[in-house]
Amino acid sequence: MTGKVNKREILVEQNDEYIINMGPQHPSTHGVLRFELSLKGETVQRVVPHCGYIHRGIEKMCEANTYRQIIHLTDRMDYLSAHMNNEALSLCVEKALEIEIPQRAKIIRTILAELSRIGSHQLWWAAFGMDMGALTTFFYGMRDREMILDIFEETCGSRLLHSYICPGGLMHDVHPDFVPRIKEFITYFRNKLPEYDRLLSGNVIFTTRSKGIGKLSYEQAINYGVTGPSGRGSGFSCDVRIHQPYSAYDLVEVNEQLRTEGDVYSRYMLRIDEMWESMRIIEQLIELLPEDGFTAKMKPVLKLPAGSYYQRVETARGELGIYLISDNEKSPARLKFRSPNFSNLFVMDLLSKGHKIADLVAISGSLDLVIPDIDR
Amino acid sequence: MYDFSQLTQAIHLFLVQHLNSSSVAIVELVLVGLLFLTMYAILGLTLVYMERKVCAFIQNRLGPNRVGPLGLLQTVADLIKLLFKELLMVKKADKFLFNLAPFIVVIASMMTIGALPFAKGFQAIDLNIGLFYIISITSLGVLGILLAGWSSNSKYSLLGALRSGAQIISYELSVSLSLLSIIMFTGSMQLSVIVESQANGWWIFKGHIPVFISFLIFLIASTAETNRGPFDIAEAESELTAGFHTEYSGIKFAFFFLAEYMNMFLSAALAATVFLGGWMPFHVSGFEGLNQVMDFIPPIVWFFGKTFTLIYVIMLFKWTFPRLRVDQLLTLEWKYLLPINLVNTIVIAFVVVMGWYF
Amino acid sequence: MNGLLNYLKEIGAGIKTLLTGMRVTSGYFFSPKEIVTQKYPENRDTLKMFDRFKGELEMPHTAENTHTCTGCGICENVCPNGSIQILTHKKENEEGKLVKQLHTHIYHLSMCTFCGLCVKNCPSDAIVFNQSFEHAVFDRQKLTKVLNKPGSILKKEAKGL
Amino acid sequence: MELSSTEIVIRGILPQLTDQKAWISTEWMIPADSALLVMTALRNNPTTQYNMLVCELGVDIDSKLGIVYHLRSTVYQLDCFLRVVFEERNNPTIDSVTELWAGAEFMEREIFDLYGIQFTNHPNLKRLFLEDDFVGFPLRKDFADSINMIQL
Repeated sequence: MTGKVNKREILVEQNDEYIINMGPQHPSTHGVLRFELSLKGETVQRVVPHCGYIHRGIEKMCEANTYRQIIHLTDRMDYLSAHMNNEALSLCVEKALEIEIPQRAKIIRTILAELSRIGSHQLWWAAFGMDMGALTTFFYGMRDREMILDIFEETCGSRLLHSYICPGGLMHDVHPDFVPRIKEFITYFRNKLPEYDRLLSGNVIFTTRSKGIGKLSYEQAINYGVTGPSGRGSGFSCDVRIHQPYSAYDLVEVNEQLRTEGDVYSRYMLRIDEMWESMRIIEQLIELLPEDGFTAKMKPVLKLPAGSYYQRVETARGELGIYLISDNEKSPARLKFRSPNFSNLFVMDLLSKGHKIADLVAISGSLDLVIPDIDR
Repeated sequence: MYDFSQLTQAIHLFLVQHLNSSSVAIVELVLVGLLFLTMYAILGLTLVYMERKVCAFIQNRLGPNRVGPLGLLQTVADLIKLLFKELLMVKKADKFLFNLAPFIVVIASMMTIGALPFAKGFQAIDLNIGLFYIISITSLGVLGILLAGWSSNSKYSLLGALRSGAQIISYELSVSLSLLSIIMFTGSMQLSVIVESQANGWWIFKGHIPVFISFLIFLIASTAETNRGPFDIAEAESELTAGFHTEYSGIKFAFFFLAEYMNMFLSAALAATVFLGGWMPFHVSGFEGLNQVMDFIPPIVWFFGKTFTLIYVIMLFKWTFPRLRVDQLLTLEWKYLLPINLVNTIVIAFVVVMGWYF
Repeated sequence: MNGLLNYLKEIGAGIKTLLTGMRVTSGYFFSPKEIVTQKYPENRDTLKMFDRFKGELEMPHTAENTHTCTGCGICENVCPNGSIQILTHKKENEEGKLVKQLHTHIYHLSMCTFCGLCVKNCPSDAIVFNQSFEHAVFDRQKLTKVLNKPGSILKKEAKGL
Repeated sequence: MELSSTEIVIRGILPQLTDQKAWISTEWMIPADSALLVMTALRNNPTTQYNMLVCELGVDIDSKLGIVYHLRSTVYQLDCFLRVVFEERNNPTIDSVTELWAGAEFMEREIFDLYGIQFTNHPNLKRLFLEDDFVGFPLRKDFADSINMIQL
């Protein structure tokens, strides 16, 4: 056995500090996450995240399932960007099999991904306002998200866990009402989104509570691997849609949203900007939608050639990486999901040191954590 | 026209004829006590229902609509549920204080309601230091909150209680100072005198800008004093789960809940009484026809109309604004409200001395 | 003096943002038309799920009590959670040969994740998702369902008879 | 064939090196004892500057445990995969890369939790998902649990 064993003491609390357990049943941890806080008065000294309360062993389950069956497991990681998760695995399998899918399928995938990005950000906005104590935002966000869910329900048959994108294209073609409904949604939401700003973004209580709180510098964001809107809020250009366009992102103009302040407010505004940007992308894509072909011809049993494959997509929370090792069997030998939330969570300690408990809630809200994605 | 004192006098005379003097006193006390307790309960239930409906309409919802017509009996059903719930006790809690705390809170809010003039003659006791009494009793309520937080032996509760303590100590100042402006105008702390002084116009109109400023400050500070959003840092649902009443259940929780709503009613009623003329109808000197029409509306309607309008505004605060952080809350008080209030007090003293008001 | 002016300006701007927010909320308060709540049990008649809604698995039967399931077992194989069990039995067809046929199609609703693979992969389109969404039952046993109705037979056989 | 800057740096440290070509750019097989050295060089060399650890994952392929490091250089937009394979299964040990990338701390805790790979110099090597008294490492292929694992 090589290596050396060092004795290390980990200081949990100092004399004048006390410990509070925040979670797993706490309203603002958005699920079953537990923070162990060391507090001095109300000032946070240390945050130790404890996860695993909803660990289902998806990676182990994947090793026993076929590639088509895994799709429904990916839904259940980051349930707010289920389409993107499905797409990530499908793209990985398609690249391994060297299959080119029809243009229509690509564009529909991208539209669905952008729609679920808007939906995810709406839900985030709703819950973030709730964390901040503005209780009405929750219902406004949910109300607007309802339209997106209706679009999903009409086309995919389910509202949250779609399992709609599959290796080779889509499960079935979109509903005839798909395009008109999206157009209707975009006109509706273009009117409603400024209301979000009027209600919360401009509010003086909100701005003073969020500006300068939870600063994440550019270097720290890279060092911790914080991606997605949380990373871009610190000026870290990490949008996979720009750097490695997949699906139909190379057909349209995508502007990466970047803000450099790195505080709660910049992460907040960045997500609002992303909603505008996503609507713009959808509008461009609808014009490009060709008539036929939603799936490529696939073998009934998928066997990937032995080797290792990697595919990354941009979900609503950051970069989802799929690392797949195949040994020419029906199911993967190893399937690792590089989930964005996992990396985003562990900057909590860094960001909330020295802030108040109320800020901790705001910071964890601004990182937009989805716990099942951390635990997998 | 609508004078409650006639009614009370009639009852008093009736009792004097039939009973000896000590029995009369006892019967009258029981009657008044029953009347006010019933009113307290009904007001509490109404306010809970109103809040749920107001927030529902703000949030594009319907709100309670299952129990009774328009969900009117929903709060009654909730009350029955709370009455039957188990009273949980934290193992290492300080049992005596833990049980005492909700009663302090609820009694403090109950004691103030007697001093309010609901209509002409409809007032349990017309103290000559009415305003002073109300201010001092409302600040007793925080004692209950502090005890609840301390005795629960829970860190969340303790944090909530400490926050609440800091908050009430600060905002008490603003409340008193803004009420001081009207005391300076009327020269009396007796609530009936303050109401009578507004017979020819409410103070908010008579005292124009300086009184309007104190009215705004009173509204903000009293919202803060009642621990309501956006100043509900003592409960801070998303931070401290439920703050000082985390460990309470059943009817003891209901007491805290009820006291919060009654305090809200009290601050709205006080603002209505002091700034908006209480039960006085809307009078404009010179327009006799209008004044006659206004007089026709009973004073109790005027009083509750004004109070519930203010309650709506306070509810709108809660359902619109994000919660303030602890330090922001204190900044708001010590850096904004208090200096403005002090300057405003001097301005009002000047206005009073020079007679620059209507 | 400048500081005082800024102080007052700050207050003014702050109050303005607060009033903007209050205008939004009170605007909704006074426009009951915007209410999105649906009264669920009352609107059951008008409430219609989308055609593709994945409610629960169903095997459509014709009026003659026939279905198209051949008992091939693809849906059982393809299901990720093992929520479908197919029991077959040997039966003599009109030519006198012993043919494997569907006996019972067991569907565990409690295990189903509604991924839709069974419906997509069924070669004879024997199973579909229906639009029912009221899955609550008092007894867990009731979530295990038999999809083929008693006495039902394969459509092809029915033609032959 | 022109060598990439990554290759130059790696070959500078390990001249005898096999690389496993796959569909993803290049996956380098690195011996466990020089992994930290290689990664320090990759991170600090001005021509590569791999400043981000995208992912660190354990693998159990062909009954051999291993770790795959996915590095990224945000300066040059380069991606690089390094694979370390352990010969022994009982107590595989490797140096922690927490000093290089702060994000590695929890990824290594996850690997320790699910694969039982030890990391030296790790600041807080504890189980991340499972409780501390859990026996076994679930993502290893030979992990067996007759109660909770259902073979379909």
